[in-house]
Amino acid sequence: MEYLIIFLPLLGAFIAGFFGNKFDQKYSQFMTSLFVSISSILSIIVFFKVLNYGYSNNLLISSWINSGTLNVNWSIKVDALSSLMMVVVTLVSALVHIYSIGYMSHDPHKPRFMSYLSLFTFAMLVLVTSDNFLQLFFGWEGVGLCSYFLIGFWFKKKAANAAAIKAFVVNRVGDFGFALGIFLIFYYFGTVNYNEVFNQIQTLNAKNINFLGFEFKSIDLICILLFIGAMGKSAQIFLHTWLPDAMEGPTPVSALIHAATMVTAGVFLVVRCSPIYEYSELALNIITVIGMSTAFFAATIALVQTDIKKIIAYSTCSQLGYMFFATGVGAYNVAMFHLFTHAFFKALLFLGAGSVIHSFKDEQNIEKMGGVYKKIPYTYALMLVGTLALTGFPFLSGFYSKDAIIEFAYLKGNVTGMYAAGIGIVTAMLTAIYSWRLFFKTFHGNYNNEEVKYEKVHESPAVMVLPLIILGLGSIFAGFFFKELLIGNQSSVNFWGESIKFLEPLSEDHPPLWFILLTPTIVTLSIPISYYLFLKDKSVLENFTKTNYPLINFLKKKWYFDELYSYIFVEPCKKLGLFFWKKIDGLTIDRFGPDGISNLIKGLSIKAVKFQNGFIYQYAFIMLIGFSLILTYLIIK
Amino acid sequence: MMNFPIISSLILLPSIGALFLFFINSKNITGIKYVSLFVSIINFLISIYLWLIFDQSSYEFQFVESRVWIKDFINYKVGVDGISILFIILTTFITPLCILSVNSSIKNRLKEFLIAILLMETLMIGVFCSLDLVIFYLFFEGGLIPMFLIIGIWGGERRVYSAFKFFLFTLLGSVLMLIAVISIYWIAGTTDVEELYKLGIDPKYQNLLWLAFFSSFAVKTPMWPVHTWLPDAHVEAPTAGSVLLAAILLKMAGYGFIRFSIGLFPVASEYFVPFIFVISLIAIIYTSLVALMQDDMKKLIAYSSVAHMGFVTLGLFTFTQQGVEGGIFQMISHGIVSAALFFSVGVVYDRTHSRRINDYGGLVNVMPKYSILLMVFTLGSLGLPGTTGFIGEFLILMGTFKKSFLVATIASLGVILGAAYMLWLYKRIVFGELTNQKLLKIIDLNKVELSILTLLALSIIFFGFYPDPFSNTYSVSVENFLNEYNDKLNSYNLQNQ
Amino acid sequence: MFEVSLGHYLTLGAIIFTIGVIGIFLNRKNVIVILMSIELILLAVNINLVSFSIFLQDLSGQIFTLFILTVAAAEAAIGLAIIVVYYRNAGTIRVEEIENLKG
Amino acid sequence: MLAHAIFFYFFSFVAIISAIMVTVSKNTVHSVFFLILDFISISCLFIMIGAEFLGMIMLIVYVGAVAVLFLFVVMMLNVAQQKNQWFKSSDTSTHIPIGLIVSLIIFFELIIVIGGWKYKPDIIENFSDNLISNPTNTHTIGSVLYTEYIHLFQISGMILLVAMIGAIVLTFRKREGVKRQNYFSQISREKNQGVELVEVKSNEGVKIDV
Amino acid sequence: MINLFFISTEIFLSLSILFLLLIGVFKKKSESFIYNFSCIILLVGLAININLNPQFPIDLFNNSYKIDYFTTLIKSIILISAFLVMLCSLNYVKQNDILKIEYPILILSSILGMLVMVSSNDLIVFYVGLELQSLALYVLAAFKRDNILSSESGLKYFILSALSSGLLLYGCSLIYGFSSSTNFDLIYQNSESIEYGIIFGIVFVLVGLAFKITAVPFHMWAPDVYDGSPTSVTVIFAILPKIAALTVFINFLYGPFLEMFDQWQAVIIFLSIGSMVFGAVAAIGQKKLKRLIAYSSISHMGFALAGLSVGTNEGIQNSIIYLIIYLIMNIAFFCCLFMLKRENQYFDKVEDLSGLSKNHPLLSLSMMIILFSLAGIPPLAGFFAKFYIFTAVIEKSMYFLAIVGLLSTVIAAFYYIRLIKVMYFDEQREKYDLNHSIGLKMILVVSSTIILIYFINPNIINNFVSNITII
Repeated sequence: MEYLIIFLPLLGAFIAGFFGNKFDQKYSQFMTSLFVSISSILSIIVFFKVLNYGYSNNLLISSWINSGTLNVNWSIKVDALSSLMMVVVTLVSALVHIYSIGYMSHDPHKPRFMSYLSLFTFAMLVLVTSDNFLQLFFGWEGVGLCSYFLIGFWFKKKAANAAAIKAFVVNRVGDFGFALGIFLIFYYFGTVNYNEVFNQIQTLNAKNINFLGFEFKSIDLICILLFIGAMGKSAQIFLHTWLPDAMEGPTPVSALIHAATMVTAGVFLVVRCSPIYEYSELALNIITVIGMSTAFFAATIALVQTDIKKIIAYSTCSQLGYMFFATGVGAYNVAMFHLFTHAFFKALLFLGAGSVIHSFKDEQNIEKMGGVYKKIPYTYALMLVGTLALTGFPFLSGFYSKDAIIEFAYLKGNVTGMYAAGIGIVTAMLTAIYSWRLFFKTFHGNYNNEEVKYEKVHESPAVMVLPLIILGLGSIFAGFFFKELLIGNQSSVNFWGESIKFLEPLSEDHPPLWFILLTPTIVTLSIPISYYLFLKDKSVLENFTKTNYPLINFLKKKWYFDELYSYIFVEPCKKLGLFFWKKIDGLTIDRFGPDGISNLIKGLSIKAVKFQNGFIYQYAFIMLIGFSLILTYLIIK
Repeated sequence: MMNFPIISSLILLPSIGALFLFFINSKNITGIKYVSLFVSIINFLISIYLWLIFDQSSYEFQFVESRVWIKDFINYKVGVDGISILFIILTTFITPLCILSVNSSIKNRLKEFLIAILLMETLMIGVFCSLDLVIFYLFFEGGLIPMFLIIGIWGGERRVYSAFKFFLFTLLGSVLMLIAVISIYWIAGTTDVEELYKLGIDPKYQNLLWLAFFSSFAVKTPMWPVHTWLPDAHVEAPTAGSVLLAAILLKMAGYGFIRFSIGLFPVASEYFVPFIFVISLIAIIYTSLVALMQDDMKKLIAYSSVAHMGFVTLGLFTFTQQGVEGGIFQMISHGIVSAALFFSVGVVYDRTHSRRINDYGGLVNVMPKYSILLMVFTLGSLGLPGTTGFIGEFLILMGTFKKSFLVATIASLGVILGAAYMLWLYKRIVFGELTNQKLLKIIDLNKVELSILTLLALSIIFFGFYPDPFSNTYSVSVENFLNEYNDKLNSYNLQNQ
Repeated sequence: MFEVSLGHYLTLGAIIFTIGVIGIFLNRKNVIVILMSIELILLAVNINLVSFSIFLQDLSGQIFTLFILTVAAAEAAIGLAIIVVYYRNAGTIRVEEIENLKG
Repeated sequence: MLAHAIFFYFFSFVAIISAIMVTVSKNTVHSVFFLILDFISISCLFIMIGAEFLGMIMLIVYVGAVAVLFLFVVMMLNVAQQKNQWFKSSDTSTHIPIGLIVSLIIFFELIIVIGGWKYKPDIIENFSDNLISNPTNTHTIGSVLYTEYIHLFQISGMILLVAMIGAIVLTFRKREGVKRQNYFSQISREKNQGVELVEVKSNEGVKIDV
Repeated sequence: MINLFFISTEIFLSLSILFLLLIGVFKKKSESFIYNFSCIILLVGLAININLNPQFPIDLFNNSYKIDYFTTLIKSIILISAFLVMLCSLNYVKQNDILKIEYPILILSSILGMLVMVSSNDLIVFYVGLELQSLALYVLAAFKRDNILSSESGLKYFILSALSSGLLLYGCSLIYGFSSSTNFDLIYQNSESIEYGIIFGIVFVLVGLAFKITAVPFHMWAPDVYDGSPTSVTVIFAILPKIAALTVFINFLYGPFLEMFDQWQAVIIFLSIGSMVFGAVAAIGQKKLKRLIAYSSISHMGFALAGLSVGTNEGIQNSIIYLIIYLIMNIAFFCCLFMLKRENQYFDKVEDLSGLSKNHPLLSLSMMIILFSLAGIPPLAGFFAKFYIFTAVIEKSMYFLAIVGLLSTVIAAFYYIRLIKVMYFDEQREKYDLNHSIGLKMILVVSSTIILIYFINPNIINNFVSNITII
């Protein structure tokens, strides 16, 4: 069954990719959707097996890399964590597949698209079911690759290509840290297998390591390096720049990869490695700080963005920050819970946004929308659900997970925890504001689009709406139903079992009531405030913008990260490359090396030729000089 | 059957084929092609057979043939172990593909070209299985002649400069090796590699000898700063020439490092590790940056080869199981990947006669199959997991990490740059709008090209997922190799204490 | 001073040898003078050989001289013949003008 | 002994002076004459020292043959009067000072070396018998030349032959338009070859080969 | 009683010269006949020489003439290469109007001189042989007497050679004076202590010999004379006198002056390094093939001398191997030169090779093999020649010499491959004639094949030379 789950998408990808154009394009759409759906159903079955019978398994497929003590296998590891991820991945993926049938209906390269999607699903499944770091790394890069493909799917768009490369390369930067982390693990443990590593982890407690001139505790270093990988994949601050750009891809891609699944791989990694992280205070603190910074920072940017997808992308970024600081405070299961719920509502938001974009004939600027809630009611309703869920409106899924995070941060009790909780609350408010801004600007107010007539705006086809509905249901109920299972006190411990390790059990206390109520209140209050700001009286905002122009601009320019990186890394690299090529290779090595020597010898040769000037006395003269040199040498000797 | 000189026949067969070609009328193009293809495929089959009957559990040299060559001086001695056999297979695998590829790219003097290729094959196989330093040198240097001609006669515009640079650069590098070989004869009394392994070489000579060998291998590898011949040679050589150059010729040096530099001079190798690390790192970072800025496809790939070979030297000189195996694997992988990339460039070059990246763009619109395959190669080159490139690089870095964190970290940066320049290249060639009008009429791969590239792509992916056939072959040899290395080093250290 | 030893003869030989050598490249006049300088060198050799022969009481030096004389004569004949041939072709035998072959 | 010294110095002086003059005199004919003078003085020295045969042979061969040959060629080519430009010629002027220095170095080195000559009586005793047994220098030379050195004698014959062939092949040329005597054909001429009967057509005449 | 049997080669040759001369004088239009006949004479001489096969060294003429395995081998080499030279230059000689009866006779005389030189065990014999050889060569150089270049080359060769033999003689006189004998064996006995007089004598003699084998700085004549002489004579210059002179080097240095090895070794190394480097560097600037091959042979002689500077039997043997391979390559190279003719005009400029491979694939193929071999690229014969030399050199740890030598091969490779470039990469020109004599073709094919497949069994030459023991 596990084989089917994993390889059905691959098979679909393969068939669609290589034979998709041989048949009608619909077949490949249908087939891939079917395969992924089957695999999602199967994974739900597996999930229930795990849930009910505590099923866990580690299937060896084949050996992969063998080198000395390094033995890596292809394997399928099924436990609570991976089964949950499998469900998320396959379910969202299946829905996105189905959605894409409608969304991509006008695209000439449907089989290719479906193939990529399925391939991505496969890679993601390989990632989550790995039993060792290397296979994880394979999936890690595999999803990165598919992301690259899908972002650059519209290969004619320059921006899409650039974004694709950016995504890949920035991810590679993260992978660089990840790879170093794996090296370090291998260095200490001689293996990259999870179980073997986790079993030996305590042996590492006292060891220190000198890395790049700094003295680290080995375990801290491993954790930090792995986290760098996670940062790259999950678009945390400093390595986040690719995610907004990645919105150049088709919207289903954004939903699947850049919201629900791939970007959460980083969280998954940290959770998976909880047995390691538990021993590293420093790393957890760093994660917390990074996570909350991302959450806050992304939220601020989302406030001023006008591209509907970019707003959601920054929101994703921000939500991932939440997940990370959840892990940072040791609430791995809460992080997973938020991951789980987030998958639903964020996918919903993206797909909904896609639906909107679809309706507006590929318009993404929210300033050019508005007032269409009547024309596209389903989408409107579902977007509403998504927005509510995202903002953490009470009793929707986001509420449970996000509040839990903030609570656990609070409960952690230490400085970073408190700080994180504070930031979490502020960010929740910001989240609410930008979400409602998006919502209102898109659906309410005046119709602002000049290219598409109001009358032409139409609801998306059923094949697109249906997945939205499923996701909507998920967004509403997932939190409620799975709350106890995933983050409940006793049941969650039962469920997670070995897959998540808590060094000391999570606090079972509850924060004070005012704290529990604080977030929902803020969130709820923010709805009318937003309504006022964005619909009723825009002048307040305009004045604010005028007076605080630098701040707004700073946000609009996304904190100048892109410019900064371009200035620090990209341009110097290019300049350095050019310098090495032209100046060092060309003007130094070649000039003084081969060319220089050959010119020198040619010059000597010309001199030698001139020397041979044809005069007999010259020749005799040379003979005599040579002769006298030899004689003199012998005399002196 | 065991007495049958299978290795010699492997070496000789292409030459015999070349001789046979020599007597075919050069007008008979199909005949020429089929004969050469036939010969090279037979050779490939022989090598596969050799691989099958090769005893993987033994680290001894197998199928050893030894007969007197120069009386009282040098024996003709050939044989294979787990390391060299892979390179032989790589050679015999790439050569038929090269011959297949000449269809469209070589317009004149096809017969001579194929003769050169076949001779090249003989020499390359000879390099990988010779067990005597002089024999090795003979094959190693002999390769200059056909390669010089391949670049010079069938090359591009600046072929003369490039051919000369290639020839003189490599010749200059290897003369010192000749001196070292002869010196070894007088120091140790033999040039038989197996004997030398047993005898060992007096450590007081090792550093100089090592440097002499290094000078040759460094040029051939090529290592920074003696790499500048490679971009020129690659750029100007015809497709098959570039392929041979990148896929196999460069590997001769890497192989030489394992077999001779490290095998014969363990003390010196240990001594020079920092040096090797530094220039390997420079090669990786420096050439990656240079590759980033190239506007010529072949040059870019050539620079990337330098970077990849930088990884190889890095790995070999870690003296860890992972590093050395990674180095070997990386060489084989790079052999396949760079061959594939050069074939790919050749495909479009044949159609448009331009290697400038800016002349392309949007090829995916007209050449979808090509684009897919090129993607595979690009990914192989940037070391995506699931391709052969990953395994090599990863193992190397793993091995390096055991030796030095700093080195491994810096080298890993090269991986990032690798992704950057390869993807950028791919983007500029394949993606985007089709702006160049010339490209509109371009046709997708024909059957021959498709089969060559598909074969390469499949092997990249297959061995990327399942590298056991390779790793099983070399692992015992490498293990033994490292054990011997450590033994020698330890005994030396004991003596010094 | 008044004892004429072998050294005196050898010195004479050395002087004439040196003059002959100098004459070869000092001369720009014509090739025949170079030829004569060479004869001077041979003469110096003869002086050496004969005086050695006498002082060593050994005859082979004189025999050597005899053959040198023979060869010198033959050489002169051929040399002059070549000069004549060259003169016929070039119209000159000035040393400074014999430079058709160079480089 | 004194007479020996006087004669030695005299002839040496003459020889050196004339050797110098050979190289420096402006007129090539003069050079040749100085060369002859040089040969004469040296052969006098030879005779004085006891190598009378060689002295005489020098006179005969060098003065009688070689020098005359030189003279002949100089006259024939009419290259006698040509100016020396020792220190004037621009591009070659560096040769001369350096050359002089080099030659002097060689000379002094030779002097040093010659000064190292020592009489080694033990070696010489082995070889001196043939000089004692024969009365004259000529006689002695003759007695070994055709016995011990017969092969050299033969080879020098070959040398002279080559010189002869060489000189002939280089300089001898048949001139066009010169009537030569051909003894064989003249003697073996028959009557019927001597007379040719030609039918002469009217008003055309006969062309006669000259 | 002198056993004349052992000099039957020389006697036969002398008699043949006289006989041919008689035929030539009395028989009209006998040039071709004499030419061909002298080829046969060389072969017969070779047969006679091989037949001698002396088992032990034989001294003749009061120990002034020595016949042993070494000299016999060298004589055979001289005779066979003379035969090849004459055979391959036949057409050239015919078409350049230098086919006179004197031409083959002079060659034979020169060879006679070489044979005498090679066997000489006495300064006088050596000198006389040398002069016999040189005199004939003077004439041959100027043989195209109506050509100003030919006569100029004859003039230059004559004057410089006369100067060098003057120096050589002076050296002989010093050696004679300081060791009281002209006989090599006696000199060896008499010169126990190291005296400057003898060392100077050695240097003077070496100058004369170095001149003959064109070692730097006594090489200056070579490019001009090679260039100016008729090609058929150039090939003689490039091969025959060098064999003889190098043999004399060996006999002379390793015979009487073996004890002074330390003294003259430096001189040989100096000559060797100078030749290797200068020959390689100066050849790059050349535009004419004959000048180029002159510089190339200068460089090659540097390598041969390197073998002699070692002071071991192996060194000597390897020098001989070098010499043999060198002459095979050179004969083959000149064969190619002889084939560059169009309508009875011969071409010898580098640019005349342009695009040769298109019209004359086989010719250019063999030329390429020869050039790569000259450059010393494995696996061709030229590589082995150098390899042996360096083996000997490195045995005595003379690394500096080895490194300089090898670097100079790299420099030299530049101009060899430049020729290949011209042949293979450049635009083609008019076709050349194809009507070459069978002999020429045969020699070219056989020699380039030998060069190509020498590596299969390198023992062939080794077997001959391994019996040479000088020390």
